[in-house]
Amino acid sequence: MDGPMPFSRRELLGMGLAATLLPDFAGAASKPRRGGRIRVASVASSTADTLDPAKGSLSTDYVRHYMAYSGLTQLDRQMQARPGLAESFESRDQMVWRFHLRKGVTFHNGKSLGAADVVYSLLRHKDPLTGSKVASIADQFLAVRAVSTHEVEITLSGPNVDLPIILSQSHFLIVPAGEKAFRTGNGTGPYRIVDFKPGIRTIGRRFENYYKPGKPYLDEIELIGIPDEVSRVNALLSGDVHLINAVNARSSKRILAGGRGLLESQSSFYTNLIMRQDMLPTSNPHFVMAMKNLLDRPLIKRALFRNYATIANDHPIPPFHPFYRDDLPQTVLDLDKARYHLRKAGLTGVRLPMFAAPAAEGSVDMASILQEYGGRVGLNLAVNRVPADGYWSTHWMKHPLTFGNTNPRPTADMLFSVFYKSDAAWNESGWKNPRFDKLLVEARGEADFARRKQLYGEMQGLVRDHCGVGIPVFISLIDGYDKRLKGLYPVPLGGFMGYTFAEHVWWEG
Amino acid sequence: MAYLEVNHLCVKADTGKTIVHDASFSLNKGEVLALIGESGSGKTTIALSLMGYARRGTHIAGGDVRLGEAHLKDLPALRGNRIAYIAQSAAAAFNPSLNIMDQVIEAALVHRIMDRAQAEAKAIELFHALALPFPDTIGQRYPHQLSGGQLQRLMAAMAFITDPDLVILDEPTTALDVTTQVEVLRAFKQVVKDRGATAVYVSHDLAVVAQMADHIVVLNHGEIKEQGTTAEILHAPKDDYTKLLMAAAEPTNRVVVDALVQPVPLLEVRGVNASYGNRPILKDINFTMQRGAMLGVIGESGSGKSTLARVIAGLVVPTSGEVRLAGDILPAALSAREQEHFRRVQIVFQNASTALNPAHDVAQILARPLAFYHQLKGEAAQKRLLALIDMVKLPASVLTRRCTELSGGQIQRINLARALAAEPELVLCDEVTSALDTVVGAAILDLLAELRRELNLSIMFISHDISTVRAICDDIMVLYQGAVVEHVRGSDFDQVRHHDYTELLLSSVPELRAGWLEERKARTA
Amino acid sequence: MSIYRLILNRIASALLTLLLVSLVIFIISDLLPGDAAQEMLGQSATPEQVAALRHDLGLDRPAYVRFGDWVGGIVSGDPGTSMVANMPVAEVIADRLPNTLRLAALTAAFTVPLSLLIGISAAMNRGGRLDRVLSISTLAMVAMPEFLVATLGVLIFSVKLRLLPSITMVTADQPWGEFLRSYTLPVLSLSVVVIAQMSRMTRAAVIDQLNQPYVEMAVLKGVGPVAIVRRHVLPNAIGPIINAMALSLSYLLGGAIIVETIFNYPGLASLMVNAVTSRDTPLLQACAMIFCSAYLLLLLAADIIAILANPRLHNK
Amino acid sequence: MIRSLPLSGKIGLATVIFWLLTAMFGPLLAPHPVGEFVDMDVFSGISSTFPLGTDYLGRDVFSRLLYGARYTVGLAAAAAMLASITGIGLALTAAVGSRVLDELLSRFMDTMISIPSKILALVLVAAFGSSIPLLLVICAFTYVPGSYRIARSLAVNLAQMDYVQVAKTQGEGRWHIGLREILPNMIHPMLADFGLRFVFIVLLLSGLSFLGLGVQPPEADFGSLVRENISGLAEGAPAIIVPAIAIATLTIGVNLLIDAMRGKR
Repeated sequence: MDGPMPFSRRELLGMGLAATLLPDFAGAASKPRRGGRIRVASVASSTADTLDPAKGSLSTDYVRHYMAYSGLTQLDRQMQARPGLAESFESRDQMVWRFHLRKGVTFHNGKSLGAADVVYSLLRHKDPLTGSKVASIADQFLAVRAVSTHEVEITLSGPNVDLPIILSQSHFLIVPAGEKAFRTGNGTGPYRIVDFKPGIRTIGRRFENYYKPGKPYLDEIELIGIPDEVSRVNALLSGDVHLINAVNARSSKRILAGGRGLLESQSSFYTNLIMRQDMLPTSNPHFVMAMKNLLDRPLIKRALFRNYATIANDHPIPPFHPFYRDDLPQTVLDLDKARYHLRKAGLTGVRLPMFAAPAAEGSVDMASILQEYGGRVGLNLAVNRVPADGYWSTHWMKHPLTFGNTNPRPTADMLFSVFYKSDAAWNESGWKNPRFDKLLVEARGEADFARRKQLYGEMQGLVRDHCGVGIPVFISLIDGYDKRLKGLYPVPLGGFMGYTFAEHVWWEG
Repeated sequence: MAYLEVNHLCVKADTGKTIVHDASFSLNKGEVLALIGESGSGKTTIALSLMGYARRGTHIAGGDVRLGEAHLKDLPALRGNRIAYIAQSAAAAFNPSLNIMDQVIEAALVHRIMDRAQAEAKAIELFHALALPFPDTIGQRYPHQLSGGQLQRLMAAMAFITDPDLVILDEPTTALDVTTQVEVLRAFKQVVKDRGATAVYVSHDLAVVAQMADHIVVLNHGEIKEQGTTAEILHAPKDDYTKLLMAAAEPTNRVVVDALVQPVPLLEVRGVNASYGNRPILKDINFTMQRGAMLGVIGESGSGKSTLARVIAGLVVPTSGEVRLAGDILPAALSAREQEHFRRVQIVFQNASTALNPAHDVAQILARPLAFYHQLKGEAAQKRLLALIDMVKLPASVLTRRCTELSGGQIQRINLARALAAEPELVLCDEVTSALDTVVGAAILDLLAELRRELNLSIMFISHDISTVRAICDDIMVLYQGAVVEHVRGSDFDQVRHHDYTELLLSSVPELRAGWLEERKARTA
Repeated sequence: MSIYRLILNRIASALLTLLLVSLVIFIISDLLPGDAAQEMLGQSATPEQVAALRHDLGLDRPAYVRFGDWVGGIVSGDPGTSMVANMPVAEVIADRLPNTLRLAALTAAFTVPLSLLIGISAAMNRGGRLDRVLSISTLAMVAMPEFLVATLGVLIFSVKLRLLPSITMVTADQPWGEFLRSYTLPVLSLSVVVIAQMSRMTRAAVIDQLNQPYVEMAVLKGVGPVAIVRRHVLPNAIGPIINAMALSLSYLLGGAIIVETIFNYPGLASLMVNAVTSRDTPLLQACAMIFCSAYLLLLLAADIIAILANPRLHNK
Repeated sequence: MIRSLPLSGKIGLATVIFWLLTAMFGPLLAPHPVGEFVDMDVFSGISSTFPLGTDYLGRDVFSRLLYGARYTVGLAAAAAMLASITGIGLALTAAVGSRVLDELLSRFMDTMISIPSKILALVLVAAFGSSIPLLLVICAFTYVPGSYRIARSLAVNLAQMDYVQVAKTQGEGRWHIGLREILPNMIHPMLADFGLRFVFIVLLLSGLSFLGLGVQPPEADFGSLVRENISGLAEGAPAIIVPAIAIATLTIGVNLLIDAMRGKR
């Protein structure tokens, strides 16, 4: 089943990632069985809900898209790209890739899958009218062409080892050629969409002709969104829903006490303090150091996240990551140092507004904590809580001090390219480091794992020491589930098994 | 044994204040007893307690009421059945949302005395007996479609529907015009007599009581001052208070010498028409009033007398015509008048308590015109204030009080004082004594006469009470349905041949003697 | 003035208000920073992308043109297209409006009789013990934040006792028992707010009439207390009571936002919040217009009922 | 005056005075700064160190409550005041002004009242950012129409009173009539209305904090205190119960006082 893979699997992010399962999960060893209907509540649902994978922007969308559609590749438990609709794929130079499609795969409406569908699905991201969320990633597709009815060739603008992983992401799922309306969710995925009302519900029924024999297991999945966390947890506890994501760590005790299961996925999800390097006074390196020394990471880990978090060191690679550099000294809360740097920066006694919003998880409380410690070293930080909506367009990165929030990315390269490259649109702190940029390009085309780890290691050091970003902790993603639901395991990419639970889980009730 | 017996009745407010103190009287079957007294005398409270009823915030604190075999505790069950009540203001006592018939027969249905058809037939019979117009269909009407006199008679029908043994009439004609009152009184008296009911008649008006009652109980401040047969009370009153009442009821002539009147026209009203919407209120009013005169304007409700005052004061803009004051045209609209116009004409309203702002104390109220018209401030104003208060015969201590703390008579004096503060040429007095008890009202009239003499005021005195007007005015004008039907000098009043309407008015004023009602009936018949 | 003139006048003034409302709504929605184009494209958008989409959505036209277009559309029955859902606004709303109306109707059906009962009993016993108990308990009801009441209800009835569902699912083919069970908690939570208001207003209106002389007259005719309220008081108090009810009931539409959030109920209020956060102006404006017109309609209905109930007006 | 109040009124008055004093002097008495993290544990119960337990971040609930009183009581009082004053002012204008002005004002108020307040708040906060002045304006804005309705009907009735007619015949100007003759007689009934608005605003504020539109952290009004600690509800943490009781006592107290004052008249 696995095709030839001309690159080392060990290079991929996710290898040996710590996947923590709570003791309850031990029961998952039972054999999958068919049947059952579950209701799943995700964090959000709105009129923006869509069946267009290119437009997916919330966890509910991702889940829905993985229900209806399939990708060329799929990630396995270790975050490695496995064949999906593509039986096999290969590249010699990491520039030109060839994907061989599986035969006999059909869409829900009976049409069979061909190379044209793949070409259409990938190229539409480059059309601005598509409004694709991953247009910038798709920019590297120089050409996508059908070599035969079941063979596609992708030519990149530069070498990229991670392409198969990128193509496993929900935005790149395959839709039928020419699809524009996206009313029915006609894909090759495990569930047929029988009811879709934006902001209300999605119902998927098992697709009998799914290309993986025996799968999926469930008869039906109803997907709803419950934005209010307390309500979501209550719905799980009262038995109205069977699986929820984005559980607040503070609710963990209740969920366990209520006889429900808890699935913790350690991930590279983080909320960070952003100190703009192109604005005053945050561009002062001493100020940046002072702020990093003001972060009480253990307190944040304990009070905000009830220990469902991992202490971070102001760079985006978590300790359980294969590319993690373990010889960097850990920055800790040090009021004397902070006071020293502040004095050096000449900013003692200055008053600074700090923008936080519920949109960046935990940022409001982190801001409160920073304000508290700031007061002790003569820094007057004013918390400015703004509404979640509009935060990203009107506040994020637009003031000297704001908070950002970064979802897990499947590769280290994506993380660094999107958020730390000098010319990246989302270079949150606006830092510019030519050395970092050079290393990034080099690592992307490097096939050797050890060399790659070394390159990424140096980049981690650069970010920690010079970038205007303070990352206090990596936040674990927590799902809550009914214990009759089996087959769940953590995926560091996101809750709901990286949003792909639908095809993997079964019901024992 | 008497049919109705009240023994040592005591009614108190929940706050502990006594409203009726130790009242005892009795009444035989088929007789009419009158409770007479001024406001606050407790007459209505006693009447209500005859039905075992006390208003919210009060309670019967002691004594007993016996009606036949029934005692105080049994009385509530007899309400609307063996005891019926006729309230003072029929307009308020009828439910505006229900038609007349439903309300008239309600008591009969509630007490299951007869079925609906029987009750309606009985009601129509009563409508006939009470000389109501359209007796067969009037029951389908709603209260707002009927006049006060009609409603008052319908209330009698409501009371008699169950053929009660005892009827309580609580000031049943006080809210009515004098010409209407006569007819209503007659209807009441007839129906009481015909049905052989025992009745208790509550009133402040001795002359009315004289026509209705066999016995009179005189009340003051919750205590019985004197009781006896009507003849005894009218002809040989023993108690001082009763004498005082009698004296106030007798018309006194307060007209002062004509010498006060100067042959100079002060107020000239020429061709004034006024209307509310499409309804004409004043029709072509023309008259002249001399400086120093006291012009009495008389008319019943709806005659347009108050509107006339308001036109002169500028509150109502006439549709045509003009008003001149000492030769100057008074602009019709308030906004066109100048301060001097305002100062020269002052108006005094009937209801003094609503005419004075309860938020201000007396000094503030009086100081305002002083400052506004005469720019008087500080000591000068203070001096003038004291003078004004003295002029209306009030102690200086009232200056710091609010009018809510003063009695009705006192408030009306303040009201006058405010008008005087402007040093006006013309004072419009709109029913200034109508809301007051007879004794208090008489004192106000005396004060007016005195002020006129001392200050050489010109006064336009508007009233529905022809005897009052005759007593104090030297010029009398009668308004009827918006038109002047008669305008004579007071001194000539008894000599001239009057307009029919004036005649009717004159003959409708009850006289303070028994038998007047029957005589008048004989005369008009 | 004839009764028809009177009613027509009310309708005309309601329409005038509606026009004002549309203007205010338009101005307010224009105040929002950012627009649908920006929100749709999210963080990653380039300025060119945003400009293209903005043009595509017609957001770059001057405000008065958009206002004219919008009002014209509404008058002709087409409130436009939801920018975010890419569906006709009418269709998006058609999914939600019945839910909102159903919740409001159920709540009204529950609260109106109950508040009448509470208000009238309190009024009849004014100053008495029952009055005091009722007024303190209605006060206590309103004294708790709505979201706390709702959450507490869920904790007790859903999580602890497992009697009622914690979220309100709307499906077409629900059996009656299931339907009632799922609406119980939201209806109760909403009721807490409106019952207190309505019963207090009812009490005041009834007491006002009880103090009228015609009530004393009825007492003196021997009419019993219940009959007095039924026959004499209610016909006269109906105007102010209906008015108070209309005011309270209008709260059930737009004010249900908290209950909708907690019970994850797909109603109009949360749709409108959605529209605010996604800057979906046509949807936002349509929702706002619905809330405002519902309010005006309720008030208008109350006025007309009051006019019809008043014999002084319809017996001319 | 106080002695003549019924027992319920006295209880109400005592509660109101208690909260007023807390609002004024609370922060002086607070053992900890409002944002300080004092406890390793979260949602701890009542203890001698933390008289009302700790909140979801391990902060002292007692101190936060003392600080919160200032926002809840102060903000609600200020907003109710602003709403009442604006409402009365506009009502007077309508009562003494021309009929067109009256109609225009009334229609405008209808317009304002018809927009659901929480959603309006959402839009305004999105437009202008959350701040105390904005919260104040939103709350006031929401309750101006209600205040106006009542004040207008009062003022129109008062404008028919004889003493106003007298003032007119004496040549007094509109503003004198509005301010000297009508206004003083509106104060008392409007005071009761003010109390009701106060209560509604306290509840509106808590509703706003549910939607995340409340006071800026680390400060918090009572509503925000309840909202931020709602996850402690299941375990019955004092962190949520105490502020809920605070809201209840404040609103009930004000209501009792108003009812007692009304009853006296």
